[in-house]
Amino acid sequence: MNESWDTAGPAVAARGVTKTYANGVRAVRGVDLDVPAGEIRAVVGENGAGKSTLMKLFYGLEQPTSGEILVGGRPRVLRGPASAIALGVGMVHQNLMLVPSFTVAQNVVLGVEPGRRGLVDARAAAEATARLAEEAGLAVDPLARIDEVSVGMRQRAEILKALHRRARVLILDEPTAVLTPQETEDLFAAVRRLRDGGMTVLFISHKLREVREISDRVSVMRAGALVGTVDTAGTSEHALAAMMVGREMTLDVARAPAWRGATTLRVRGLAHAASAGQSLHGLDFDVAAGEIVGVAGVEGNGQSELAEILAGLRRPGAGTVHVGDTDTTGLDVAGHRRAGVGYVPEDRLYNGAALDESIADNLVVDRHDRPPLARHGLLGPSAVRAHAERLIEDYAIRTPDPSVPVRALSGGNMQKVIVARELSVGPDLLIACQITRGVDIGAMRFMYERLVAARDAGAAVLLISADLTELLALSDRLLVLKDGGLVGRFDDTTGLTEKQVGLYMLGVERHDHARLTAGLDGTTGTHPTEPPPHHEEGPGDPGDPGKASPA
Amino acid sequence: MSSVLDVVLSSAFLAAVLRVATPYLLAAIGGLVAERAGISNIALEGQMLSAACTGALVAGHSGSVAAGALGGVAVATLLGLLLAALRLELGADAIIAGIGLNLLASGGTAYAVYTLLDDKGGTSGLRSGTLPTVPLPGIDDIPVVGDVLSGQNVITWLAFLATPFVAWLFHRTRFGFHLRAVGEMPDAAASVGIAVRRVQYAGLALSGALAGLAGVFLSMGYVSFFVRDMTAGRGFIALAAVFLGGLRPWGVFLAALGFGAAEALAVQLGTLDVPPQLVSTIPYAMTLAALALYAWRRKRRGAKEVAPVSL
Amino acid sequence: GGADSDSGPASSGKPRIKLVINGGLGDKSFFDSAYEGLKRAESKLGYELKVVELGSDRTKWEPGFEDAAAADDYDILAAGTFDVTDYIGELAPQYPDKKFWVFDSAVDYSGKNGCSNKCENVYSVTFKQNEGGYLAGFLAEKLVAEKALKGAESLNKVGVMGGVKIPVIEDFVVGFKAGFKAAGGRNSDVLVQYVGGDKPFGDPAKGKEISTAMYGQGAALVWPVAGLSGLGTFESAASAGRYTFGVDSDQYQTLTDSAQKNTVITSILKNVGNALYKAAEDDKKDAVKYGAVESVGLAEDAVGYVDDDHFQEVVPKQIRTELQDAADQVKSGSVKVPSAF
Amino acid sequence: MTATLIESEDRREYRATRRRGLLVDLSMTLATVLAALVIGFLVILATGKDPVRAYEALLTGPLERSFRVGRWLEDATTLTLLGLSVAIPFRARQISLGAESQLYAGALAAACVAIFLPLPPVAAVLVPLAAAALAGAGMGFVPGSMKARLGANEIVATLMLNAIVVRVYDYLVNGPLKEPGSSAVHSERVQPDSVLTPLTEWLGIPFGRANVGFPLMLLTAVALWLLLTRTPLGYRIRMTGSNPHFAEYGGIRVPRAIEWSFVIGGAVAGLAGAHLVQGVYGRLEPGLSGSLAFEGIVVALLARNNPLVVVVAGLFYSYLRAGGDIMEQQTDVGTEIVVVIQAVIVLLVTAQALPDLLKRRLARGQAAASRGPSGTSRGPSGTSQGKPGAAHGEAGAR
Ligand SMILES: Nc1ncnc2c1ncn2[C@@H]1O[C@H](COP(=O)(O)OP(=O)(O)OP(=O)(O)O)[C@@H](O)[C@H]1O
Ligand SMILES: Nc1ncnc2c1ncn2[C@@H]1O[C@H](COP(=O)(O)OP(=O)(O)OP(=O)(O)O)[C@@H](O)[C@H]1O
Ligand SMILES: [Mg+2]
Ligand SMILES: [Mg+2]
Repeated sequence: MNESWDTAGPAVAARGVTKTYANGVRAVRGVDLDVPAGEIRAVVGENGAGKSTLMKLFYGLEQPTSGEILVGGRPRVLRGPASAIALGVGMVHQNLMLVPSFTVAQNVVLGVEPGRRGLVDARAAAEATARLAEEAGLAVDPLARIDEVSVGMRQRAEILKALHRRARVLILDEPTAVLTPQETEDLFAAVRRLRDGGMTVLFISHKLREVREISDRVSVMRAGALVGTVDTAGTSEHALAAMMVGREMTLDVARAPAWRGATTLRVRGLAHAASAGQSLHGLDFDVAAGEIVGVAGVEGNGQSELAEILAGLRRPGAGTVHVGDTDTTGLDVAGHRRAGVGYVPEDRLYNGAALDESIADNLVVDRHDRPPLARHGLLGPSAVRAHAERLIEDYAIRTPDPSVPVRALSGGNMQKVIVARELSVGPDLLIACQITRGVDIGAMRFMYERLVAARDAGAAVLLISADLTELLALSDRLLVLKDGGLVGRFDDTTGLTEKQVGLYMLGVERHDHARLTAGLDGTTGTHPTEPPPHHEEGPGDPGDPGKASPA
Repeated sequence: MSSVLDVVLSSAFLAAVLRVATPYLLAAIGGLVAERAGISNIALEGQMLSAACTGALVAGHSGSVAAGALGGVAVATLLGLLLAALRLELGADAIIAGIGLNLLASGGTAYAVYTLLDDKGGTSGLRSGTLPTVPLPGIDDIPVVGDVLSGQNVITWLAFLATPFVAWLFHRTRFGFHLRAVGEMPDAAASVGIAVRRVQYAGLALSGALAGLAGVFLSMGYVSFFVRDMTAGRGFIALAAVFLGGLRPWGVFLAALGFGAAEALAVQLGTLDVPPQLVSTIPYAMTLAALALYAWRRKRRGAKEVAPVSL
Repeated sequence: GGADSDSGPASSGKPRIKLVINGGLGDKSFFDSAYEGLKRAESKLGYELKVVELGSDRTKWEPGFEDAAAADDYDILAAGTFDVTDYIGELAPQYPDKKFWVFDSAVDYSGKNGCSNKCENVYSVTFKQNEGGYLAGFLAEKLVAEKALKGAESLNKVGVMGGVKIPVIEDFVVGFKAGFKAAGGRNSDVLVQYVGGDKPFGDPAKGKEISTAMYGQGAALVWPVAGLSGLGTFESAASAGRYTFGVDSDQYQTLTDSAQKNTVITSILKNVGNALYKAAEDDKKDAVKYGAVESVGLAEDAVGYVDDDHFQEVVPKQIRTELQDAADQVKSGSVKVPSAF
Repeated sequence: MTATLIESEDRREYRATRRRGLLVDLSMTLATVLAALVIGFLVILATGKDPVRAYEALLTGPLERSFRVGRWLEDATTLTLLGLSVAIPFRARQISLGAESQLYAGALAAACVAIFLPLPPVAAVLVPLAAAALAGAGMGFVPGSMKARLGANEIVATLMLNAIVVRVYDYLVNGPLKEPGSSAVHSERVQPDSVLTPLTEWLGIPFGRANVGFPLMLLTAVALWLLLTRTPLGYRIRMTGSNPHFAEYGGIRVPRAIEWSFVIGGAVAGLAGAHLVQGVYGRLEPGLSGSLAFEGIVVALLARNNPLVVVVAGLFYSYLRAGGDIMEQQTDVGTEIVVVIQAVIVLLVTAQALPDLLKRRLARGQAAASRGPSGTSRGPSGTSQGKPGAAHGEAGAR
């Protein structure tokens, strides 16, 4: 299919490419980019820098307003994805492009189905998928429905889609944003294998560490323009970050030691039977005011279910949950919110925002029926607008007007809207899930600062993240979830390494029951009077028997 | 009570069910195809009506029943394409466009008949004939089965074949595969190079064609002439069947057949000494009850599925 | 729509009739018959005719009548069915120089509902369709009792298929039952069913299904009183090898398919057209009784049955004479046919 | 510093684009209506009739006499109420097609009270209205709670309820509620005190059946607009329609919001029924509302479910209905063609792509202009007259 490649030229290239969207947004400005065959090229930049747009130009989803796209060494006019696919370009989109009710195999072959005379040979599709998966080292279940498999498998299915079309250029738009560290590792291994087989890979990520790990060279974009391209080996995360934002920027957030107040969240014997997903059994833990408790775990081990129960979106099957003085066990979402629960959901597109409604409206969903917004049963539009203007200012949300629909915001700004809403009520308990997923380094830093500020203002924060680095950087204490139960508890995170936590996440090690419930009232093996053990143990010896309370 | 049972088990009743269900089946399956392609076809009624009218007019003037049927189906197909074009090219709301097309069909058919035949009522003055029935040699001697199956109109047979055909199309063919992808996730389909619009056009054409067959059955199978607005709301009942059937071919089949059976039953019970308006609510009341019951059971089952896991 | 403008009296000087139809032409019975009668008046008596169709959407009727009455393009405004009586009752006093004809129903001359001028300029004509129904029922029972229907000798039931259960249709049915009983039949042998639904008078497919069901229940003959839905009955009768009566107009003449034609034994006429033609004739002689209602039936020849070659061929002589006798009794008033009104 | 500069430029541009968008929307809507009328003109011409006279009747007819104006207002009242009644559930993204059943239920309730229950003067008007709203609300509650609580498809439920209620209504009007001793099929008249005062009486101009229902309808529209934009419930309905998962996450009880949207819609449709009974017919008649329920859906969708715009769309559509009838009466263009022309207008007016296309062209012309060398300071306002030729060329190139 892609016989017309000129092997001497670059695999893909842009020459003076500019793209202006119909609404006047100029997303890409005069970009010149050359990517030789067999290279893994990272493209980094802040949210909205134009990375995805540039990739869409290579994939034919958008057409340049001016300039030229080269694929396989020759200038091409890509009228649509079909022509890009024919030239050997494959793309894994930032927002996965899969048909939920189709199986993995069906999604992989969609558009180029095996079979004769207009028929689809389902068996051949499954076999081809399995074979490709085998070859590329991407584990998938060809016969599982997409809406029933993990995000990681969906991601792998997307890559298989490209491979099935014999792509020679593979564009990966933030493929790791939703992957667990292990899945990321596997993905990288597969990508390297593909590169060694001659594939050209364009890789976009906001995680500079990953960029350093996987890429051969890095191109940096800022405000639609290409700032420069550097050899990965000769650069550092700091240098990249500086290139992206035009100034020095790190993710290290100054964080004073936690000042723990009274217990805000009290979870006892929490169990939940999930019809799909992970069930929870027998969770006991506390989160105190003024601390950030991280929840680590391989994705899909019950974190989402836990968060949804604590937010009132699911009902626990057994056990009790108290927030402050309120027993929230049987309450609905509104009851939870009244009890002082804030919640940043993991999927901002699914339930974090109403995309077609204005920013202002999105900022009041939990308080639209209370003063100062609503008085005497009337919701004041000027109050809503003023409220939005204040939060837009406070949280540096980049938008021309509060009446802009959220859909028109960049990912980072969308996330800021949600965080602004959840933090601005001054929650007693904040459940923060994957708050930096898909946001750029500037926004990431911003979120970190806000979270710490909320903690210092007295909020109990339960931080759920797939990013261990983030957890270790922010958490005062850390819990580890595995198979819907707690397997680890670290009351001091200083000096704790990702590797150590990883052992618990994978189930190699686990704390005993006594250790997990130490200092919790109302659980077995506890002296209610004894203060929870702090600072006494080295994180390296989690099983230290001296720390466990006597039975 | 036993007399009702006698009625329900009689071969005449079963044959009537097949007959009455035919237009519902075809139009509902047509509606299903459009719905799965991502464009609601509210214009089923208008497509049926235009096909019924065209069929009778063409057959009457050409003397060929086949030409009439083809003409009818062709016009309905065009209306399907027109709906797609309004939606895809002009960005019209599918529901308004559908209602607009229904209006257009109602006015247009009346005008056509009036201009061509100088008759405001219909084409009963024109001899257009009916499509052939299918005798089943051998089977028609079998007591009940023969009476039910033999001598049904050829379109009734097509109606019953339409469901397996569409099920096959959806799940076995490349076109059906693309159609479902386009309806469910147009972006995903576009991103793998599927010509989304082309697929939707084709889907709507097929939808129109099926509705057209339903219309042709009315004027060239059920009876042998066209009467102004003779679809009498059948397109909307078919639409209800599309959703009642949960957007699945066999679900829609059962729903449409159910409507046919309920209406046939209401006809059979019509001579009872009950106000006729109340008797005629039977099919709809049954549907409503079935809808509630089905939803309730699904909900309860959903709850039950969760429960045992906790044990 | 008609071709004339809102201009004053016609230049031709011919009297102008405006037929306002709260429905549409093409019903093959009621309105078509009225139209036909006035059309005849136009060509034979020198009237000018204009037709306004208001359609079946009731929200458009009152404004339609108001507009029709306000336009100065008519001398006589004709309209039918009970639905229009209120409108005419309101409008007639407003336009005292105009004449109004109401057919198949009557305005309230007592002045309780509109008619503030006692409707002095309104002529109403109603039809004794129950007398037509009586003859149909009488004939039907005789035919089955005498086993005169070929291929249906063993059957003793008959059916009536109405459009909807409204008084005018009920009048036919009540008359039919009375006639059937008078001829010696049992009430339980008369099946009555209604088309109903969205288009009671325009759903021939459903009409056919209902007739088929009636034939299936052992009806030797089904009489459709349901406008275009009735066309389904003839198809059903043809394929079942059974019989029908026509209604309103001579349906033996209007049907084109010979198999269907031959199922029609006779047609029970309710000749709206004739009545209007007669009114037109009378109006030329100033003989129309304005300010009053006239009820016409068998005696006035506004209701009757078709006695043609086909009828004489199918129906035995003796039954024909009995039917004629029954008709004479009704005409003379010695038999009072019950009515639904 | 550049960031703030770009930001303020963005803000200006955003406002300008929005203003321009509104203007384009408005002018394009007018343009599509014109285009539709032109096509209608050609249709009439093609059928060999005189299109000028026909259009005179269509466009000026409804205003020619005060009675016709009354007919227009009265029709618009019912139609707009029906449009409003579906616009509310539509906002919660519930495809309710149940206006018909709700209208009939409302009409029955209003009639039963207004005919049989003796009441003092003012109450005699208000109680039937309230009864109608209540009955309509109840009729909306059935499919609403079936959808919200059980997940039963609302399209099926409302279509079935329509079929049932219309038949039951038919039975009642032909049977128990039929005026005794009358040969006509209708109920008795409502008591004189229950009649919605005709505008004729107020203004002294013969306005036919138009009555205080018209100003009441306007009030209803404003009330519903306030409800949607200025009340917590309206907010909940909007968010539920926009993203139910988000609404649930935010603490909104989604099933309840859905139910309310049906109940409110039902109440408004019930009022439409009361308007027909107490204002238009003065009694129950068979086939009360004609095809208005369906046309209400068209009106709501044309207005994008914005209550205030529904009024405009309702007035427009009713004008068309009235004009169409007059065209059929006064000229030799038949009803069939009138229906065809109405269909063409409906089809074209809903074509959204035309305004969007124009907006896109304007934006592109804009982008091209601001890219020019003088660039930064002038901003958007200088370029709004655009360069249609250039924009055209670009569009053609795509
Ligand atoms: N899909 C869209 N349609 C219309 N306008 C959009 C769209 N996406 C973004 N915009 C607008 O384009 C402008 C630039 O957004 P951009 O994503 O570049 O901001 P940013 O500062 O990079 O955000 P982030 O906080 O993610 O870094 C914003 O004003 C935004 O409102
Ligand atoms: N379809 C669109 N219409 C209008 N503007 C768009 C569209 N898609 C993107 N934009 C805008 O173009 C700019 C670049 O967007 P793009 O998606 O390329 O950013 P990105 O670098 O991929 O950001 P992120 O890191 O958040 O994914 C942003 O301002 C964005 O808002
Ligand atoms: Mg961004
Ligand atoms: Mg991106």
